Amino acid sequence: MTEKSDIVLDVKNLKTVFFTNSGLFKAVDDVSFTVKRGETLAIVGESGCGKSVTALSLLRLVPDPPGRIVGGSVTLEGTDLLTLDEAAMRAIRGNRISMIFQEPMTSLNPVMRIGDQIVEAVRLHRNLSAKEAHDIAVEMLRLVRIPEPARRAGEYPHQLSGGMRQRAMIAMALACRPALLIADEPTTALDVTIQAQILALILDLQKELGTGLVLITHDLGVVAQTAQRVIVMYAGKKVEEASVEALFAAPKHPYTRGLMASIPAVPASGVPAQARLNEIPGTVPSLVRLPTGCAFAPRCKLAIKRCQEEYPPLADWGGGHLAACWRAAEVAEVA
Amino acid sequence: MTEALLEVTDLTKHYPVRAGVLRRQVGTVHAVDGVSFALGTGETLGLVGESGCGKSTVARSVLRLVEPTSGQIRLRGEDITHLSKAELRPHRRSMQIVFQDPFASLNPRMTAGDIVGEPIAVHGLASGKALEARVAKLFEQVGLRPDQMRNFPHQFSGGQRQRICIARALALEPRLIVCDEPVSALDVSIQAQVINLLIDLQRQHGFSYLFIAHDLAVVAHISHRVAVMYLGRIVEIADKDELFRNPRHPYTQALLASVPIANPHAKKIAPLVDGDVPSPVNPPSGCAFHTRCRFAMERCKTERPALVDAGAGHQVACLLNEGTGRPNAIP
Amino acid sequence: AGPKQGGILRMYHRDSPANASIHEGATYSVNIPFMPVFNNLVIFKQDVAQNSMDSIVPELAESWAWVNDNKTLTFKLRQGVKWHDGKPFTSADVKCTFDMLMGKAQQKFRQNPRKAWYNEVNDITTNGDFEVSFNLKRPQPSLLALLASGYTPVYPCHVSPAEMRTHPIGTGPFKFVEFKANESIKLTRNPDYWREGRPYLDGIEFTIIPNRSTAILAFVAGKFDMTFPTEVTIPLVKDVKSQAPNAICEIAPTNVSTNIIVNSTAAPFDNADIRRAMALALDRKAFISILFEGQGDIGGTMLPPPNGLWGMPKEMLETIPGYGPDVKANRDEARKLMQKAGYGPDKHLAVKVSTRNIPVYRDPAVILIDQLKSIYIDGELDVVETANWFPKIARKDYMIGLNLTGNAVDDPDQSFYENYSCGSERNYTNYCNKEIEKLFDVQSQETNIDKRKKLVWEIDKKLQEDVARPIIFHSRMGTCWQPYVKGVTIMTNSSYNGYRYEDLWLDK
Amino acid sequence: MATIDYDLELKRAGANATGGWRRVLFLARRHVLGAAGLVIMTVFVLTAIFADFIARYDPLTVDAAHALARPSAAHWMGTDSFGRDVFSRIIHGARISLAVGIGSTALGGTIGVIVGLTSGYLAGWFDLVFQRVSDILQALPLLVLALVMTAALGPSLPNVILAIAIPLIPTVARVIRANTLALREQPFVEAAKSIGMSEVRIAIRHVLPNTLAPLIVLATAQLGSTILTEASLSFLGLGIPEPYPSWGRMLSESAAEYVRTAPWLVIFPGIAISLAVFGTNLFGDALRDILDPRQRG
Amino acid sequence: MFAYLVRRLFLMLVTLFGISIVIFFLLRIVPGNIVDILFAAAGYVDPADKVNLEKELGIDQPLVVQYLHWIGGFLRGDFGYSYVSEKPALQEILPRIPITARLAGLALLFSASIGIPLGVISAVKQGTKLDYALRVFSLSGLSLPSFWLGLLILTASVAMFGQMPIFNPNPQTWLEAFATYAVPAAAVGFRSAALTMRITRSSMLEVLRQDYIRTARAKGASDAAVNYHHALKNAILPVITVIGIEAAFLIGGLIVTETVFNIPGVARFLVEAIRWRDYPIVQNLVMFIAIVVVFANFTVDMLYAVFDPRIRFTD
Ligand SMILES: Nc1ncnc2c1ncn2[C@@H]1O[C@H](COP(=O)(O)OP(=O)(O)OP(=O)(O)O)[C@@H](O)[C@H]1O
Ligand SMILES: Nc1ncnc2c1ncn2[C@@H]1O[C@H](COP(=O)(O)OP(=O)(O)OP(=O)(O)O)[C@@H](O)[C@H]1O
Ligand SMILES: [Mg+2]
Ligand SMILES: [Mg+2]
Repeated sequence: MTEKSDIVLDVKNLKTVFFTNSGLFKAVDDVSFTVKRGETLAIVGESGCGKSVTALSLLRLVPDPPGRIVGGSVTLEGTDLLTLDEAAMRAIRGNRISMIFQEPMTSLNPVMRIGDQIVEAVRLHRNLSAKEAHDIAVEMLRLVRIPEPARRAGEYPHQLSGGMRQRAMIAMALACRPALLIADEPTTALDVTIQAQILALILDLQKELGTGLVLITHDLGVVAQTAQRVIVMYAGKKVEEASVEALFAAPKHPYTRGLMASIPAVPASGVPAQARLNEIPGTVPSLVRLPTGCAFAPRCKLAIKRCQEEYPPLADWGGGHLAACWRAAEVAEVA
Repeated sequence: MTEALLEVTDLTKHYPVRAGVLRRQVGTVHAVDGVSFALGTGETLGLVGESGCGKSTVARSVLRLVEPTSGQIRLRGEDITHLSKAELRPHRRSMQIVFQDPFASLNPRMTAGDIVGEPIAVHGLASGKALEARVAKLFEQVGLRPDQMRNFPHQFSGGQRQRICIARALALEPRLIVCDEPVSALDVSIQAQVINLLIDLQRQHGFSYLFIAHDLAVVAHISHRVAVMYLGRIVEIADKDELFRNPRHPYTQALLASVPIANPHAKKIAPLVDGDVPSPVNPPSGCAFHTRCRFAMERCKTERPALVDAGAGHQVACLLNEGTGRPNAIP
Repeated sequence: AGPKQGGILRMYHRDSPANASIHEGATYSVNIPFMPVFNNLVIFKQDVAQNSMDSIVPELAESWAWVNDNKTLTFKLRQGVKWHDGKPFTSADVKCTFDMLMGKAQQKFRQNPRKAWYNEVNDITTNGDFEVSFNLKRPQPSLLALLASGYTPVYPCHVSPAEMRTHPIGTGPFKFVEFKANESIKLTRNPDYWREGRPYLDGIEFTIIPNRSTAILAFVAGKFDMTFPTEVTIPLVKDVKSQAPNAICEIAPTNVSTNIIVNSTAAPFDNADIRRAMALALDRKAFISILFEGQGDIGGTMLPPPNGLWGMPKEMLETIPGYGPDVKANRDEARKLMQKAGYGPDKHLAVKVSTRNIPVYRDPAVILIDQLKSIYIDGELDVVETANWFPKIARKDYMIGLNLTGNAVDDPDQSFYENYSCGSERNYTNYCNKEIEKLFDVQSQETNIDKRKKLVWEIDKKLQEDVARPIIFHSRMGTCWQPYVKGVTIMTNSSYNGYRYEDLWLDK
Repeated sequence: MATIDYDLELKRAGANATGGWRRVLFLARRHVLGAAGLVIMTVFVLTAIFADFIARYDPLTVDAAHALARPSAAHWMGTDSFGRDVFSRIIHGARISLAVGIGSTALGGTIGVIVGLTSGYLAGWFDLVFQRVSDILQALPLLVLALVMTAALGPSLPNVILAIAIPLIPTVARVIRANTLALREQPFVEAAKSIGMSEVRIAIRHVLPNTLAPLIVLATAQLGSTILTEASLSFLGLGIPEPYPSWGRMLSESAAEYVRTAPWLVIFPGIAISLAVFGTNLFGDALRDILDPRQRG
Repeated sequence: MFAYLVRRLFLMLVTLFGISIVIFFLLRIVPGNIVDILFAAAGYVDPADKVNLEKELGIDQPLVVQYLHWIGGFLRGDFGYSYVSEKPALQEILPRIPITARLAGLALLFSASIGIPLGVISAVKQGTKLDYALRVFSLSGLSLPSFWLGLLILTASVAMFGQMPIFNPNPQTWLEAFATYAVPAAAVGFRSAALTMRITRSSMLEVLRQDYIRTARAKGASDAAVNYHHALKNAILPVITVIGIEAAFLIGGLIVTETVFNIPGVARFLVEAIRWRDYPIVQNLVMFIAIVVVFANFTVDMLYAVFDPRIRFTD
């Protein structure tokens, strides 16, 4: 167990729901986790399982209506963000906690200069002159390795290439040296060479600033290469949490197991052409009409009667490896 | 190799950049610059490359959805490069495309059933009950429930939308399906479902695929041969095994090395190339990759390497080691 | 207290006149603002409400005399009168003016609507600078009345008609300053006016406000000293009185008749029965009660007494078909006539009622259509734009039309010749009855007023019985002014003659 | 953390109103103003259709004896200076005013859609010519155009409709063209091409339906404004001629003379016009919100 | 950029040329000419006089000749004489232009300065009572016939102050000048303020859902900064477009306002001139208006570039 002071973020029983016309939508259901200083926590899970909403909940940016955080606590460096008033929350956003959004391409204001957007973030939280803030902005751009940062600071987003825009986003997110950085699929839709550049950059900066990092991604390869700990979400719930080594070595939840199995083999290892991939049969249930028991049960090969009736508790299966499955112990053997 | 279904020779697509009173052309986007390849019946050719290197343009040119600037496209031996829209219409039955962005390529105001049934109706192949039955069968084929025919695109998940696109492409039972990044936005489990479906269909019907993707692992799974593009040109093309085992072009090597491996004990991420992709409006002189290449030599800045045979059906465009592209040592 | 000198009279104007030349116009939109610029040879006394031969007084003429068996009218002219540009006024100016009006001069008016007034004038002769004679073909006593109208100013010889349209020069009490189309007309006191001590006003300013509500509101708000004369409808007079109780409003006949022009050259109104039926169907009281809250006059061609000098007495009027008090009986008769002509409850006659697209024309037309319904006539309103109205009437491209006829002078010569004589340009219906025409001349030469009256009544009755141009009613309109405006006289049998404004003063 | 009333929130989101009437009712409750607009529009349309049954008097019959009667049991909205029943005239006026509103919007809209679609879809010389023509129409002031047209053709119902519809064409066409240009580049249009659909069919089946949302909003906004334009034309003496009772003319003519002495002549047509414009616009706003996919719960 | 300007200028000329043809022939389609109307005012028609007068004014010539004569003169700066007032057309037109220009400018200012902030508020508070209230307020602007609104203002001012703001050609004080123009401008501006507000609202609603707004919030920016600094700047383009179109249509709206408030501007003058078939006035005036409108459009396009750096005029 780590020292308490080491913990940057402590999320307890977070619950975010959407009130939609098709019903109550439990996008995040009772999710807890912690992030330590300098640590990278990865969140993986099926598309639509609530990863982005979890991230937005931390910043209290869930669109309301229809969304609402209905329970739990988000403690950042000792303060519960959910009880703060809006002004105090504003002082924390962008300052202690920053986010790189899922779609960096559309997340920059198209009619503001890159530099000004960073300057704005800086001046909102630090009492600096325009000149000083501008210097910091240029410095940040240099830090994310944008060539000719001074000139680029005066340009508009559309004048930058996609890769540069993402770096600008990162520069902006890190400008106030936040205690916590949330990166929501920062590299989807990029080819692997650029992806490698960007990830390396984030990790470097994280190391330098000691920032806690929450990394949301589909790419299990990226998870394996960057994270220390992983949580796996399914249908709004955390179904498994473990250190990255433990998870990849022996996943304890059948869904995680299925995910792992679906990963196409690394090209160099010489798979035969036309090899079928393993897939998880069935589809994700609608978050509105979740089954009473385990949400994954209808697709699970190991499902037993109990799975349909009772939701399994998140239990520790040794060494901080949490999993919510009645048959977690058997997962490794059966598959 | 089987008889060639599709032959693309020297395909070039330049988008003009216009300006001025008379909208004179002041520049050119060299989106595709002399691309040649062939695709046999029942074969899958993987096409990989950076974002913006011209993959989609190749795909759309093949179907004559964009008019190529020059070059030739032959379908089953017939030159379709210059056919008129009307003459082309019968050929549309034998080639179909699955677009890069599944959501955008579905008309938000049509039901899934209508979307899938439309090609059949347009070509007058069936109507009424017969049409409905055919669409229902297609839905089942791609793993959708026929009762979902009445739903609108926004009611489907990403993976399901992708399958609607595939069902639409299959509706005409084409010989050739161009798949433009059909899985890039999906998570691995859904991605696996789609890939498996494509493989199954190919086995059953002998379809040919031109398969475009970022993810090399996916390409490795589905393709027989793989072509690597960089800035409008094919820089390397080879049988899949050969390519992955023995990448010759420095860009291919960088790509392969950058793939994150889903194993926390494996080598950590370390970018092999730096810098941004150059603009296709002003492509660098000589070898377009020289601005980012670790092995760039003086020659590379002026001389443009041609795609040459490097043995074992392996073609590569690199000046390194007399055009074999093989570096002396991989660091 | 006596009249005070000074002050500018502020008045609004209902529309922008085509130009400033009184002789080329036929609307009091021109007379009202420009009459103060001019003088006539003779004029209807400006402070007598009813125009008559007796109220004619000299103006540029000092005196007049009928000589040569009443075939020559000689004027002695006033001396020392100056045009506004400083040139002296002489008999040559008078000759020039009337030669032009008769179309005999070198210079021509662009338009000359009252040429027919001088049909009986042979020529004009001068005798020295200050005597001028009108030589007539036959005696025409009422020529003097025509010369006394506001429509008959004397123009200077040395100014071209074109200039008179844009910058009129006169001898009158006020000098022209400027005329901005759609904006304003400004006149200023003529310090050299021949009449000692006149005018009282320093000037007159007309602001052109075509929108009646705005204009009335502005008057109520005290922006104007006076409304445009005879432009305030009866409901609006009430409105003004309710908002500005101090304002003085006078309602008077305008000598403008609302009538129906009938195209008797083509079916269906070539049928005299149908014309008569139409005349019988009219409920004149209803028109007056709706449009004037009862304050209008029923009469023939001539304005009825007491305000009119020549109108038929009531008893005589009621003998004319359609004028009888029993509307129901009239209409029963009308229906019989219609049935005779082949129409009935099952077979209605469809008729187009053409009129101009102006409320004073349109509103009576609406009532007319409604009344015609009672005799199996389905009227449809056909509103015609100003530009097309006269060409359309001239083409005889109408069945019946609703028309307004203004009479500048309350004199039979003016009304009869202008509107009913064969070949007159303003005889829109081309009504032509040689017998009646002879009677026109007889009454015109008659010097005995009583005899002439009898003749005129006979003619008028005939005209109405022929349904040539059935008169529906004679309208009345109001004029309002602020209490401090003194010396205003609203004439009761003409709305064209009372605007010299030299006696008007402001008690402020 | 404030307690949350789940049921209330869900009700607000319309959770139990998924289909049919319940959904309509829910939308009506959520878009109160829009529903009100729809009700107003419906009432007016029904009024126009059944005017003959609703009106209590013939709207054209003159009645000298009862001119300028105050509103009473006999004449609900009083009578005008001709003694015509104002209520009946307003009821029949709905026909005229809605004919102008709907007629000119439909005419201008239809031509605008065809031109805009063709122009956006065909591009090339047609587009170039269209753009110039619409520039020209736009630079000619709308009312001036209407003025000249009614002067040229004479003031009649069809002519007023035409005069108001013509300036509408470039506005609609521009919106549709801009949308079409954007839609033309949409992958689903390319998808339609790839299955061998003809251009015309693509334009009608794929492009047109996707321009419907802005079109409906534009059309409802225009519908109101054409009623006002007719009123302005009437004010300038160029609207629908007597004796047909258009609201615009009823208002513009009485406004001058009877504001004070017979205010009912001004108030009721004024209310009718305002309500109609109000209704169409409210409904248009709500439609915009409902059709906006991101606005859906 | 320069090439773009040249191209725009060329297209503007094409448009103006088109307008000159349209207005010229449109006027000739309208039945009746000045001569008919003069005779109508004189109450009779004399065919011989009519022919003379037509000849004098040159309207008996073939249309093409008349057109060339006019447009040739127009290009040389010779605008001919008004048929009605017989004064140089320019002398009639020129003094009225500043009046209408001031009125239109003030109206636009009014429209923008009321419409935009209210639109922003309404969008930000979407679905609240405030939003409803503002929308009802703005709709009332759209649903009042403008002549009616004008008359209401006049009547109310007479009833309450015993005064009315009627046009004063020579305002003595600055305040008087303002009153002369401000009230009528407000009457027109109210309507377009309502329109501006609705467009702003709808445009803001689009923008407020964009990712970069979320980014701004994530930075910790205040609501005001987010709404006005980030959102409005992105939402302003359609608003500018509408204000631009309004500017063109304003001439139409001003006809009624100038009539009600009796302002001697070009709009009412134009209507009168059409009524009189005073071709030299109508033709030249429409051309002047068209030039203004075409330049207004051009300005709007230029403003696009100011507000949106993505728009660069290289085409
Ligand atoms: N504004 C919203 N209104 C209604 N539902 C929403 C909204 N935003 C998200 N959701 C729902 O919440 C669920 C969780 O969404 P979220 O964006 O967190 O998914 P995710 O795990 O990030 O998926 P992906 O990998 O595709 O980004 C989804 O099912 C989504 O439909
Ligand atoms: N219609 C067009 N006009 C001008 N340039 C275009 C057009 N379409 C594509 N391009 C340019 O051509 C180049 C190749 O585009 P293409 O879409 O083929 O890339 P891609 O390889 O499919 O990229 P991605 O992986 O992002 O899909 C790009 O630089 C693009 O900007
Ligand atoms: Mg997400
Ligand atoms: Mg692509």
